[in-house]
Amino acid sequence: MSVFVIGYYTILIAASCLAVYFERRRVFMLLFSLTLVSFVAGIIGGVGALRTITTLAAVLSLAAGVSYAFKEFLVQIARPGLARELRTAPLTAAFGMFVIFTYAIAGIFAPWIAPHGQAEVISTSFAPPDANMLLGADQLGRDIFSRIIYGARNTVGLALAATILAFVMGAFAGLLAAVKGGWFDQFMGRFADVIMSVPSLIFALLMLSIFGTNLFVIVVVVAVIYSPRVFRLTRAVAGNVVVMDYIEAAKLRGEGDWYLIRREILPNSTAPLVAEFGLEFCFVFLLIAGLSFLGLGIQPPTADWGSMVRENATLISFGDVTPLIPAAAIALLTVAVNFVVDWMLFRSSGLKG
Amino acid sequence: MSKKNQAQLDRLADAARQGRISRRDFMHYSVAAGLTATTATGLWTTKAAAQPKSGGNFRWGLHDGNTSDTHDPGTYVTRQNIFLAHTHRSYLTMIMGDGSLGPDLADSWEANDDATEWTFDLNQEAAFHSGKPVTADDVIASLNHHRGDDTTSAAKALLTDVSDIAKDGDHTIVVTLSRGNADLPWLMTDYHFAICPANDDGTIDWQSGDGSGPYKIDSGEWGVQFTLSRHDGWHREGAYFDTVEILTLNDPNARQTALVTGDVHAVSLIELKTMGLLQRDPNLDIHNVPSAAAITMPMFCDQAPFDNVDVRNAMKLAMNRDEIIEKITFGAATKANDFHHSPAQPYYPEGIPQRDYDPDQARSLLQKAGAEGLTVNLSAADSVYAGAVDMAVLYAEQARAAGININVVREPNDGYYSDVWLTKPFCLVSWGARPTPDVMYTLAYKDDAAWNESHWQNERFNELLLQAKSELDESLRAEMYAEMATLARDDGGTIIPFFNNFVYANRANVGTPEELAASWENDGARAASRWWFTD
Amino acid sequence: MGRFSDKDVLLDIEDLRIEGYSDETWVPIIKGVDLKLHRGEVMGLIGESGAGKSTIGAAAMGYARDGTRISGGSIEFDGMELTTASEGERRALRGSRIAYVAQSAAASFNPAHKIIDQHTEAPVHYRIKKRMEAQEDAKELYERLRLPNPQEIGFRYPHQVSGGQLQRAMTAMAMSCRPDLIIFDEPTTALDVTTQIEVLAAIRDIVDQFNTAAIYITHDLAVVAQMADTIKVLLKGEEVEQASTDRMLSDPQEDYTKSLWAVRSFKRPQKARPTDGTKPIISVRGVDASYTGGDKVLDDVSFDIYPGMTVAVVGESGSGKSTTARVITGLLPPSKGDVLLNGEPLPPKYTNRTRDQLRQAQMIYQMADTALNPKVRIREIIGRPAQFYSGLKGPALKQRVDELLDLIELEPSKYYNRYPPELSGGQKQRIGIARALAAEPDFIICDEVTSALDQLVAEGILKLLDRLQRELNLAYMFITHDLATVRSIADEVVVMQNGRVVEQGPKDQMFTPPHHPYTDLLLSSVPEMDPNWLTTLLEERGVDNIGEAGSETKDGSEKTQSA
Amino acid sequence: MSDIFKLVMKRLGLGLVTLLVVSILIFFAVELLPGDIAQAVLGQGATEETVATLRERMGLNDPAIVRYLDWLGGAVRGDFGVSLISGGSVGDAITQRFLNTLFLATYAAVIAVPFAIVLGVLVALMRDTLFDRAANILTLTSISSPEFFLGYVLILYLSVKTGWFPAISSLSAGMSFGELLERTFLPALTLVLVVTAHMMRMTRAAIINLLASPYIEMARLKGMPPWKVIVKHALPNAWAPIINVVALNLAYLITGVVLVEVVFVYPGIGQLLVDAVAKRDFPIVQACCLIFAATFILLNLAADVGSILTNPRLRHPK
Repeated sequence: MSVFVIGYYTILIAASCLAVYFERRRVFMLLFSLTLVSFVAGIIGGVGALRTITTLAAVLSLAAGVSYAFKEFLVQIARPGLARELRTAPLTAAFGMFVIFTYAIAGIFAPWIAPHGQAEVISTSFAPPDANMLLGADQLGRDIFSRIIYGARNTVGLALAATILAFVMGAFAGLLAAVKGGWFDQFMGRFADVIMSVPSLIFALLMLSIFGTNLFVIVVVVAVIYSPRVFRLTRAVAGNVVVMDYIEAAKLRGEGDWYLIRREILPNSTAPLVAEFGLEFCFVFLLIAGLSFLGLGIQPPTADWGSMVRENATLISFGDVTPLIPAAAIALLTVAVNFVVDWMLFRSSGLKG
Repeated sequence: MSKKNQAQLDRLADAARQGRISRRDFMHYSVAAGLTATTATGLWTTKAAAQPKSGGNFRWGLHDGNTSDTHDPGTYVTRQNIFLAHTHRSYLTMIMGDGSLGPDLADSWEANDDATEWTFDLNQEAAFHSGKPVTADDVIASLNHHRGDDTTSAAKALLTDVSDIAKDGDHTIVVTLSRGNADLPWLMTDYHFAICPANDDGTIDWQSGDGSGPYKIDSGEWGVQFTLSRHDGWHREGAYFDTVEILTLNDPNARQTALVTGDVHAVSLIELKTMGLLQRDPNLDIHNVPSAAAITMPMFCDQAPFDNVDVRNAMKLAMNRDEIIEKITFGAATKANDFHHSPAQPYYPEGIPQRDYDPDQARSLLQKAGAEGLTVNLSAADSVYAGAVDMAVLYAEQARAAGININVVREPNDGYYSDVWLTKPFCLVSWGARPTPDVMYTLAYKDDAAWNESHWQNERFNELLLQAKSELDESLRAEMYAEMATLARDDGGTIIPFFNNFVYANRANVGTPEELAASWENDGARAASRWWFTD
Repeated sequence: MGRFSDKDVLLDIEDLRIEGYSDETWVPIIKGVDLKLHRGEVMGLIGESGAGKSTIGAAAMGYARDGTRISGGSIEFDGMELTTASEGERRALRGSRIAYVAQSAAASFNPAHKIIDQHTEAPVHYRIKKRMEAQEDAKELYERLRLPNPQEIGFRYPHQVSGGQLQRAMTAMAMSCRPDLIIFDEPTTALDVTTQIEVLAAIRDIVDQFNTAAIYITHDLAVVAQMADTIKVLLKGEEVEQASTDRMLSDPQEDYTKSLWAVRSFKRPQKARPTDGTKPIISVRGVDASYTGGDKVLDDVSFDIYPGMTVAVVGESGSGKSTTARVITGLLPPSKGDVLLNGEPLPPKYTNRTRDQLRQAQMIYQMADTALNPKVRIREIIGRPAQFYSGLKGPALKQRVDELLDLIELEPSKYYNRYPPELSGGQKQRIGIARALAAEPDFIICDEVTSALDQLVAEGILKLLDRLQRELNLAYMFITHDLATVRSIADEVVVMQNGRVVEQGPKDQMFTPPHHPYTDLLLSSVPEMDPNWLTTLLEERGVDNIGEAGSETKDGSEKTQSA
Repeated sequence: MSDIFKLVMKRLGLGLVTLLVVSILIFFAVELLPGDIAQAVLGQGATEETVATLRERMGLNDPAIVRYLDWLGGAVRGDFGVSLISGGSVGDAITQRFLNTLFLATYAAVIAVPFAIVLGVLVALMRDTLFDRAANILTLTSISSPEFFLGYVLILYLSVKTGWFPAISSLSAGMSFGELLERTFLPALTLVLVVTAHMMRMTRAAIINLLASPYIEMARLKGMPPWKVIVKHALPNAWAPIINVVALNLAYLITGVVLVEVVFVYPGIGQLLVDAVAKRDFPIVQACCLIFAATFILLNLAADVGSILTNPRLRHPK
């Protein structure tokens, strides 16, 4: 029994007792079940397993602490109305916002943050990490850390542009279809069906092969692929709004379609649309990563997480984590966005279950 | 030699026999133990190298296959096509492990004096998998498949000089050429010229997939997998495996994982960047074999600034080939010397001094040409070669030391060969392996060749090219090729940084001959018939 | 009080405090209420929305709705303290000893299961009866509750049964375990008057038969007067007063209670049609209408509305009142007949009408929640029509909005920049009125404008409308199902049934016999403040001749919750 | 029931129109692809003459409209033409691949669908507990991870490190069913991870959405225990959204698995399609796209019919 093991159990059990003393039922349950799990894990996995648990717990509590601090920070700097809403955010959402914030900073200030250029060859291939290169070098001797920072700008920027375009197109068509109704609505619905019935990756593949893989084409193609989904959602949301009496009142006043869309329907459709924006952003992001993976996305030497995974995927078999870092960066951002979206959906549905 | 060393050598030999160490390792350790390289080689052959033995199911993962591939030899293009063809079909001749030309369907061949008429005697034993013997008719039909006005064969150009193919009995054919060509037997190894059974109307039946190769196809699906079993009574030595499975594994990671986990026994390509890591795996043997495929950088010799030979040579001197090979190919390449003749091809001229990175000399040559501060555009695209753009950028960086400004122009991948190659004055090109220097030079360096990519005109070179083509005396021919190489090196308009190596791997329990044919990956695409299991 | 002795106390709630979670804090909803209920006693809980009636009802079952919690006091049911009992113990009471009848049976029956399966669920779950026994019992209860076809009706799905019948089936379901206590949570509020009456009769009957104690929650005094032995009046989570029904009706003590009683007293002098040959401002001429592909919903509807007059259009749900309004506004072009505005025919579709035509006919909606865009500020809601029709801008527009806010008795500076969700129901309805007024119309359609409001608030709206009519000489088409409202505000009445006008004329004529039989039914079904009204009515007409049986509504369809 | 039949007929009709539009779209998209199919077939050895000959032989010299109408004429009769490159019948080329795809999709669906629904019900029951939170975070993570990433991680741990399952899923004739299941386990597991999360979350959301319904409160006030409230009262009313998301995911399992096929070298229809696009083999591209579109349309239709069948209001009209 090492000092570590003894200390480990002492702290756990003491904390459990404290929880009982202060009648924190959930805290106690959590701590004590962790103690029990540790017994089992310790027997099976030895001290190593306990250390893993400790590390995980430390990472989790660090993340929770950072999220909490970040939430308080936001609450402090936000307007009073916004601050009140922010205070309702669960830790996961705060964590999500923190991650998004970090990515945004990394993306916007990439050239200043990244120690090296994204295409700059500064070392030998696969040089191990050192003081100069936090994560080591890639197959050409470029700094992986810098490339990941730039990747935030390129990949996220691209996905953001595509999502915004998809939303502008889809939402506008959806609102118009809801207001106009009749054959226009039917036609747009069918048209959306056609696009949706061709699998997105295949559609992108065809279009990118036709128009070439430059950034503009990627943005437009991805936007076209995802706009039907936005269209459908907007149509459904707006469909619920157009039956409201205030729309009827505005129609009877003789207002034009554009006024109806802009002033009456849009303000009442934003909540679900914003939530959908988050989700779509994730899908777009994953699609672009998938395209890069197939070699059809952003072209080298521009750093992009999808192609970074692909370029280094063969290293996985050797237990090298290099390719997992950009993939984890993708996953982390989408998780973060989803956390925030979850919270927003929860709020907009008014569900207190 | 001490006793201790002797014991150590015995252990090494044992290990080698059991396939625990590779030949390279054996050599390495033996030399370390105090033997000369020659002795070690001899020892390897006599003591260590295991005798091939039969049996087993050989799973073979290929890196380049398509679902739309077919059995039509005229449209062979992927590794899947080519490797399968070398496994289930036969050719007239084949390239041996030592690089020499050996017999396949043809037992022997000879030419008339000016090499305009070649006679091939066919092996009497050879038969198709259907049981039908291989006859002159089959060979003629198979070659004619690539001739004529309405052929769609990609190999048509190779046979333009052939004026007639006739049979002389059931097992002899006579090929008549309009111009002498001493290399015709070498040409017959081209992967398109697989022999298929003839139909009555003189066409061939390629659809059935029948052939006379070492293995016959049991079942298969293009782009996925072929299952083959040994063709009993194959007309040549080898074919040790009972069955062979050829899998198309295009994804590099899948291919590598399959090899590492033992799901396949050999793969046709490993990713260069993981070569070092794979070499550490004791269960794997990695082969790094020079090939005749090359990367070239043609400069238009009839266009300023490349119309000045000093500028051309300055450009050649401004390249640090070693760094490029190390960074771009991870060492999986053979340094080239600005003439398009690979050590993997016959008649390779030894002893021509290697041109190395010399920015100072390059600078002085530019001065001489009055072209200091030269600025040129170099076109490249990654579809040419993985890392082509990186390579161009690296070269630009190196050339800066010689006072040359190279702007790297990234061209679109699609349509590179129609819009950039032969159009832009300085670009990056990738060439597949050609069997002989003659084919290569004729294709891309002859003054009137359609693909003379550097617009190079050199009278002496063209004269030698024609002479060598029909010269049957091998030593004379080799001299001529040496002179041509020097001309291309010192006057030509093409920078050739390197010949890319074939880098492939197999499980350590697969026995391979000492020398591996360099015409294709995996022992000239003939791993199925030349390799064996050691356990 | 003498009927019940203290020994028989079934439910004893003392100093009950309940809090609700909103805006991050727990705010008190029930602020210390006592309640004592004896076996067999029916207590009416009455109060306006937000009084906490339903919350107390649920608390009596030891149940706190999501987002609420019981924070203090005690609830003792038959000797068992519910606030400290475990969830399992409390749950075991529900359905077996305390049952619940919800407001909307249509929403409270699970649409996925047959009625009888839901009925037998509790008895089978508590192992009180076997499934087959429970089914037999259900059929018997259906019979007692006078459901048509009691043998088969249980085997239908909820949506196949009308609202009044469902409400009775739910009462039967509550009875399935013969509980000691039933909580009735506004069981007839969502029903038409003619349907309400039979449900009331059935409930009273069955509670009497089994001598079940009950808490009857409602906002309708006349209804509770029929049902309860004792009445407790609540206001904002606190008790106002409690007394036996007779005493409460005849001699209320508190001012608030008195004000509730006084609601019905507002009455406006009746006006007659102008005789100087003025054209009617709106004239509906022989209109037929139907929704796409459906049956005819309006059949030869004709009536006139003269300037400055109020015409009430009454009828039950499905009678075509609102459809008539849609035809007038042009949302539903008639298939036959036409609508005249000041003698000029209006284009049938609103899109073809001129701006001025649209301006002259405005509309006020029933649900102020859906009638006002929640994301638009008050100043724009009211200002937009003024801007749109009169082209007002800048200070002129602001002045007009202030004027309008003054007209509807809301302080302009306070409400100018607010959003609708920040207002109360009555205030929202006032904004709706201001929006209609902003167009400077001559004619306003008021579609059930008071039915979603508490009585005191509704009263205020009616008075406001009356004042505006006098000041601005407006004509109203007043759509309602509430005859009390008709009585207080109308000049003329149009009675509709099944898309037809069955009777029309000046109000005084309509409220004096002889009536058309349907008008008669409507009038007689409105509960009155007399505790013996229901008993008398049943004696007069016989149990089988009330409600749906008495009316001839096409499908007896219920008024469903529209939110 | 006749209403459902009418609806099915109407939707099938609309589906056919959609298919037609898709086929036109795809045809002209392929038409617009840069590069020449004959050139692509011949590769580096192409000469002008051979290219011209091959074009002639493939019938590429007819105007596009004529070729499209030719193809359409055949397709209407069930003949989808021959591959431009291999010359083999498109039907033959696609059938086996499509069966493979269906097999993998079924394999994944059989695991994922019941698993997702049961898990969804469980987390709905235990909402706001630690278990729910953990499930939420895990499912979000699996939704958010690129498929190829999941695939590689699985390969690393279940194949390279432990050697439990083969890393590549090549199929060969004569494999036993057990072998087949073992060979395709990793791709199936990847797909399960991808789709389970989505379906589970939707099941949970659909159930929780209903918990505010009066009839749920009624069930609670009848004294029903929580699991019974969820399973008996909420779930039957939540089928429509659940069926919809299941259908969507089934469609995805068939049409969206190109990446998984690439990672595991699984001979499915997605790989075939990607190859065909690269080679500009129009008949194959067209047939694959139509199969995908038809799958999507049929599954959507099935979802709608399923929603109707589980809705007593529509099943038992008044």
